Amino acid sequence: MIKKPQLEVEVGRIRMKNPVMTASGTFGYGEEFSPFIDLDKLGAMVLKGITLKPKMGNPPPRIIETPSGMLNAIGLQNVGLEVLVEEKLPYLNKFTTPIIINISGDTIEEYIELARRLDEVSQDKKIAGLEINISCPNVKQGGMAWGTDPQSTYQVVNEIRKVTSLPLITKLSPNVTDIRVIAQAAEEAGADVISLINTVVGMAIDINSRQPKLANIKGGLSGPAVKPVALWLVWQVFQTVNIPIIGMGGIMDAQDAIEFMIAGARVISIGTANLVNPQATIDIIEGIEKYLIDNKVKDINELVGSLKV
Amino acid sequence: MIKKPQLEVEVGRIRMKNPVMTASGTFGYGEEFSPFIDLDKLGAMVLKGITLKPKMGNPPPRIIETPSGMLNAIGLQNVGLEVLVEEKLPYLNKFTTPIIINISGDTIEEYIELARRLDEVSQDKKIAGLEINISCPNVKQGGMAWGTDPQSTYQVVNEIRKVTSLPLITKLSPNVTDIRVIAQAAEEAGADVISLINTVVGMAIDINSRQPKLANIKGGLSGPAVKPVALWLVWQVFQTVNIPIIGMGGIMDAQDAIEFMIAGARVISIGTANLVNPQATIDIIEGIEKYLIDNKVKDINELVGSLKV
Amino acid sequence: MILNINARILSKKEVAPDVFLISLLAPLIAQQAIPGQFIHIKCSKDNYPLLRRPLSIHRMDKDKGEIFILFQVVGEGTKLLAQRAVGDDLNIIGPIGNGFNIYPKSQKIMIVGGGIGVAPLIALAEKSVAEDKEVRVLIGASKREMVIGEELFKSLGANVDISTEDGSYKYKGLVTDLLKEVIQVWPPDQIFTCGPKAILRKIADIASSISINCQVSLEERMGCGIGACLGCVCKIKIKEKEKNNKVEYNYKRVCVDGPVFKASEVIWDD
Amino acid sequence: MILNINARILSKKEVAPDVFLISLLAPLIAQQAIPGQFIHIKCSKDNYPLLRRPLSIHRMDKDKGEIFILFQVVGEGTKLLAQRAVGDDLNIIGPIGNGFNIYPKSQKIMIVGGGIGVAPLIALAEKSVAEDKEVRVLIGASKREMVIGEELFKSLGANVDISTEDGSYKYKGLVTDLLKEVIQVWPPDQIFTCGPKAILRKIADIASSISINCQVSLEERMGCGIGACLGCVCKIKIKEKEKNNKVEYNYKRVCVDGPVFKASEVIWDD
Ligand SMILES: Cc1cc2nc3c(=O)[nH]c(=O)nc-3n(C[C@H](O)[C@H](O)[C@H](O)COP(=O)(O)OP(=O)(O)OC[C@H]3O[C@@H](n4cnc5c(N)ncnc54)[C@H](O)[C@@H]3O)c2cc1C
Ligand SMILES: Cc1cc2nc3c(=O)[nH]c(=O)nc-3n(C[C@H](O)[C@H](O)[C@H](O)COP(=O)(O)OP(=O)(O)OC[C@H]3O[C@@H](n4cnc5c(N)ncnc54)[C@H](O)[C@@H]3O)c2cc1C
Ligand SMILES: Cc1cc2nc3c(=O)[nH]c(=O)nc-3n(C[C@H](O)[C@H](O)[C@H](O)COP(=O)(O)O)c2cc1C
Ligand SMILES: Cc1cc2nc3c(=O)[nH]c(=O)nc-3n(C[C@H](O)[C@H](O)[C@H](O)COP(=O)(O)O)c2cc1C
Ligand code: FES
Ligand code: FES
Repeated sequence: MIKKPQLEVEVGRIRMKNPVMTASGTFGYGEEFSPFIDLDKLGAMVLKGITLKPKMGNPPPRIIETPSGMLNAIGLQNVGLEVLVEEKLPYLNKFTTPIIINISGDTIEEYIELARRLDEVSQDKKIAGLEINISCPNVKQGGMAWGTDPQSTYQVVNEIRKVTSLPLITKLSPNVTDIRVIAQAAEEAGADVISLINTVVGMAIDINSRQPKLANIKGGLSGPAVKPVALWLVWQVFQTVNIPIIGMGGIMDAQDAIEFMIAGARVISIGTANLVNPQATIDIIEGIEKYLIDNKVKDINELVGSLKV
Repeated sequence: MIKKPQLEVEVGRIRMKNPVMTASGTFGYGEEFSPFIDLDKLGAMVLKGITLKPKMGNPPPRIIETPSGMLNAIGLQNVGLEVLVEEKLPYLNKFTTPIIINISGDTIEEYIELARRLDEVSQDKKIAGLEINISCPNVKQGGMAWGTDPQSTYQVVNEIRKVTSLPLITKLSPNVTDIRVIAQAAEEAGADVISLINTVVGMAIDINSRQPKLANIKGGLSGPAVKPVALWLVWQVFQTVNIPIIGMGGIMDAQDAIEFMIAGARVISIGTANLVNPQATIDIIEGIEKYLIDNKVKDINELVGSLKV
Repeated sequence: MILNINARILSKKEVAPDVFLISLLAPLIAQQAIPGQFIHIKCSKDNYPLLRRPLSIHRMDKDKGEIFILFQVVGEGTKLLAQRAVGDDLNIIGPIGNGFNIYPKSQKIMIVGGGIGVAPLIALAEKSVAEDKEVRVLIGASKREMVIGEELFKSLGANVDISTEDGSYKYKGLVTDLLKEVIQVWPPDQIFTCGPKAILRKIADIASSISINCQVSLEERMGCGIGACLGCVCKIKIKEKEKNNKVEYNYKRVCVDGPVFKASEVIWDD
Repeated sequence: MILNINARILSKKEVAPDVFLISLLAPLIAQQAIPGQFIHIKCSKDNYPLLRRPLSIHRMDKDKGEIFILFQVVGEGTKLLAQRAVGDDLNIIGPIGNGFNIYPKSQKIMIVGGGIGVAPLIALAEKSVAEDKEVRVLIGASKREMVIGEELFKSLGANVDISTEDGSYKYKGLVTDLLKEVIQVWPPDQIFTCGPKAILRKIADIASSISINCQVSLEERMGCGIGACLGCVCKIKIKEKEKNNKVEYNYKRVCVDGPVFKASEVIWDD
């Protein structure tokens, strides 16, 4: 009889049954996927990015397909913190899977207030951690601007660190000259985990109307097209920081997921793949398990950063 | 009878029959493509990047296919300046198409020496301009490092400007936080033209051997996958500088080419597409002409930067 | 309950130039589906093209457990779909969306289809007839060959009028002009429509000018198709907030809040 | 002269599990081609997968104007190629490369093929026989079903020996072990080989130990296939520079400087 490999991982005090979680914005509030998968089987769930107040988002078209990828410019449409807490968390709290809240602010005060409130809430609603989104390319103020400069990255993370003891994940943007200095700033400011990549800025043009295809002009590129870039950045950050990494960007199947783990990701996030195949997360968990058995790896953690160079 | 549209363009004193040229490193020294196309039909030819001394390049594998793209880590293998001048230019000088030399150095002195020698040579060998490669991700020293910082960009371009009156094209890297400041630095330093994008840094991993698929570990991503990114950066630079732009990155057909022109490129370069279809340049010239006729555009220059936002 | 299944392709037919009719074995979807709902289709077997494509459920045969799609080849996805072979399995998600709402008290149902927009309207006509409504159908097309569904609607017992833009068949002009004429003599209780946005907008105006309930099926680029990504939104008025003469709106998801909306609630400005 | 043409697929056959033989109408390529050259193939009709795939010219029929490719399905490109239909046009570039060099004075030709590496060796055997050489062929395969070309080589009049790793057919073991035995009794003038790198390397060692000219056909990942991108290089010794006990090398392009190299010049260390 083959002994099942050990799939459990831990990042920043968040224990997961397996290293497969969902990427913010591609998994709604979880509930949308319950017809397709058993949410209890996931390593963790990251919900759609939340802001203090509800946000309308950008005008349509918001999504454009590109070669092996897609551009999105949702613009952080979300129900706002209070509705999240009152209407979405109760449903999710029925599951054992850790819930991670992805937070965005226009100002540093908004980030702080979000973290403070969620820290409070976490007394009776189960919240496993916060993911600080300082890398959204689709909102005018805030978002990506925070994450493209080490000082402001340090400041945001550091201020949030002061108001909550929840595990803090800092989500990095790929749209930078040297991601290592940003990752380092986040680590020094007290982040428990680094997640990357958010989307790569891009655009598409309709040559008949001569207008941008997205109403927002630019959008964020995700999907298989960005995988080589994401993998390189994960490997760069892995060599730089001592805290664990959540890797994502174009992961469509277990092979892709394993590449990220070899490059240094302890956990991987599934984004665009959820839109293509709502069962992607489960398929990937099974695929990883099979790979471990085939390759006689007893513990998934052995894979992390095992790249031979 | 339909009047043929005007296809001629001019960038930095380089006059071209049409706005379609070849991207450095994907078109060899031109001769390799002569079985397939009439080199006299091209807008301009940019040759494989040259260094002062011959360069061996990186060990294989140097090329890996990725979703809708490819990673390359050639490492600037080239015959060196003297062989270029003695053996390659005489053949190319039989054609009317402007020849642009793409130059790379490890040190600023090498860049200067290359430019100085080529300026000299251009007395009897036809050289239409120089493209300064400060964006190659595949060489250890030099290369991309120059192009990710506005000061060093300014310095390289400025020093080269002093030793030659040849039109200077500065080729930018997409691997930066804000490409506008780099473009501005190049313009202020005396560049006549900006070309972009060079490749995006990426990697791929073999999950069986757990080794990088490229011997060089990382490589440069090109092809359709990067098109949305390139288009956005061209549009960004177009809004920033007053000198003309050569746009490239994933252009496979005339539609792609026209997107870049609408975003602000006066000329476009064909890179990876040459590897897939050695007649790509000619197909694209014809496709652009057809589009102009269909859309009743009399002069190609009307298209440039005509994006409606 | 929305399903993610592999449905066998049972038949494929080119019913007009570049317009294909495909039937799929999907008993559980056929059982549940109501007119106006759609399925979200993985056209390729690999990741290229990447995203699914939404197509209306054209008809459903609950007894045989079949559903039909009727679509025009316009790009990469639909091209690949048209190339798929009978006997192949097609990965689909569905049924999705709210569907058309036929009021019990309505007696006269007007159905207006522009181009390939007739696709979901056959199922709707079928249901209307089954509910003993009087059904009138207007089909608008660019030219004669592109008139789709005429015989089908007629076989259901509907009264069918047709307009072609080039006048190559029946009424010459836009289907909206035809509608204006027809409602003079036959004012319906409800209007249902699907087609190009410009047409929907005009029909919405016509319906609003005579205060008839009008339901439109909207199209928007989709990601997930299941309400999770917020990629497919359209502007829908918030009624209570129509103060200060400024129309307030929310972004609603076409995939699960629609695709059918009350014409009077849609903001058409983009 | 290297050509870029659309070649009609004339026939397609699965000759072993996942191994396909396809014939193409390509008169100008058939005319020129020599054994060991290859063609560079656009497997898909769109940009996915993006790059071409290099496949050896397995045989050429100059009279009928046909060329053959013999390939194993290993990934996306070869999978799509195997799915292409007879009658379809395939975009190909060729003939490319230097080909094998049979010395006029050679009398005994040893041909060693590992796995699908036999593909270009049939054409080579054909030519050798036509030039009145004595030809001996060794075929190595993992197991019986994967032995390819046995009948073809025999029909040319070559003496054929076979090894299978699992011993399911003829000699049990590696083809290199078989080679060591055979050259004891039949020392050839030249050895030609194509197959997995590990095998080529061993054969190179064997040939060098008894100072026989050995030519190997190398494989490397390719971009352009026409010598322009420098993507496909391998390490080739620079003879003059073998001083200071340090072997000096250059990177040579497999596509146009090869794919056939003298085994003694190849540096096998990567
Ligand atoms: C709810 C709904 C029901 C539909 N029902 C039908 C139907 O029954 N028959 C039919 O022929 N068409 C229908 N359409 C339109 C159909 O989805 C598009 O024609 C199709 O997605 C085009 O894909 P493509 O790859 O061929 O074209 P491409 O232009 O290559 O597609 C590129 C991208 O744009 C999207 N796209 C292109 N056109 C549209 C469009 N009109 N609406 C939404 N997204 C679009 C594609 O989904 C894809 O993501 C429906 C659309 C929606 C939203
Ligand atoms: C000169 C030459 C001649 C060849 N002749 C034959 C032949 O006659 N029959 C045959 O079955 N195979 C032959 N090969 C190997 C064949 O090219 C590969 O099996 C094929 O490219 C795999 O493509 P894929 O998309 O199916 O696999 P994938 O693994 O999906 O390919 C991914 C990428 O790797 C490249 N690649 C994968 N394997 C190889 C390889 N062994 N060599 C070079 N590139 C590779 C592909 O070209 C592609 O760019 C030859 C290779 C070369 C260089
Ligand atoms: C439709 C969509 C919405 C997204 N919304 C968010 C968001 O709200 N917050 C966030 O941090 N990232 C968001 N992202 C980025 C993803 O979480 C992820 O970082 C990115 O898409 C790369 O992964 P992928 O290629 O697997 O999709 C969004 C991505 C997509 C495609
Ligand atoms: C094989 C290969 C070699 C390249 N060599 C060079 C080079 O020597 N100098 C340079 O400036 N850019 C080089 N590039 C970058 C291209 O010129 C171009 O900027 C990039 O590939 C993006 O365009 P594309 O997507 O059309 O290929 C190379 C690209 C490829 C694919
Ligand atoms: S398509 Fe994702 S919410 Fe509608
Ligand atoms: S494949 Fe481009 S040089 Fe050989």
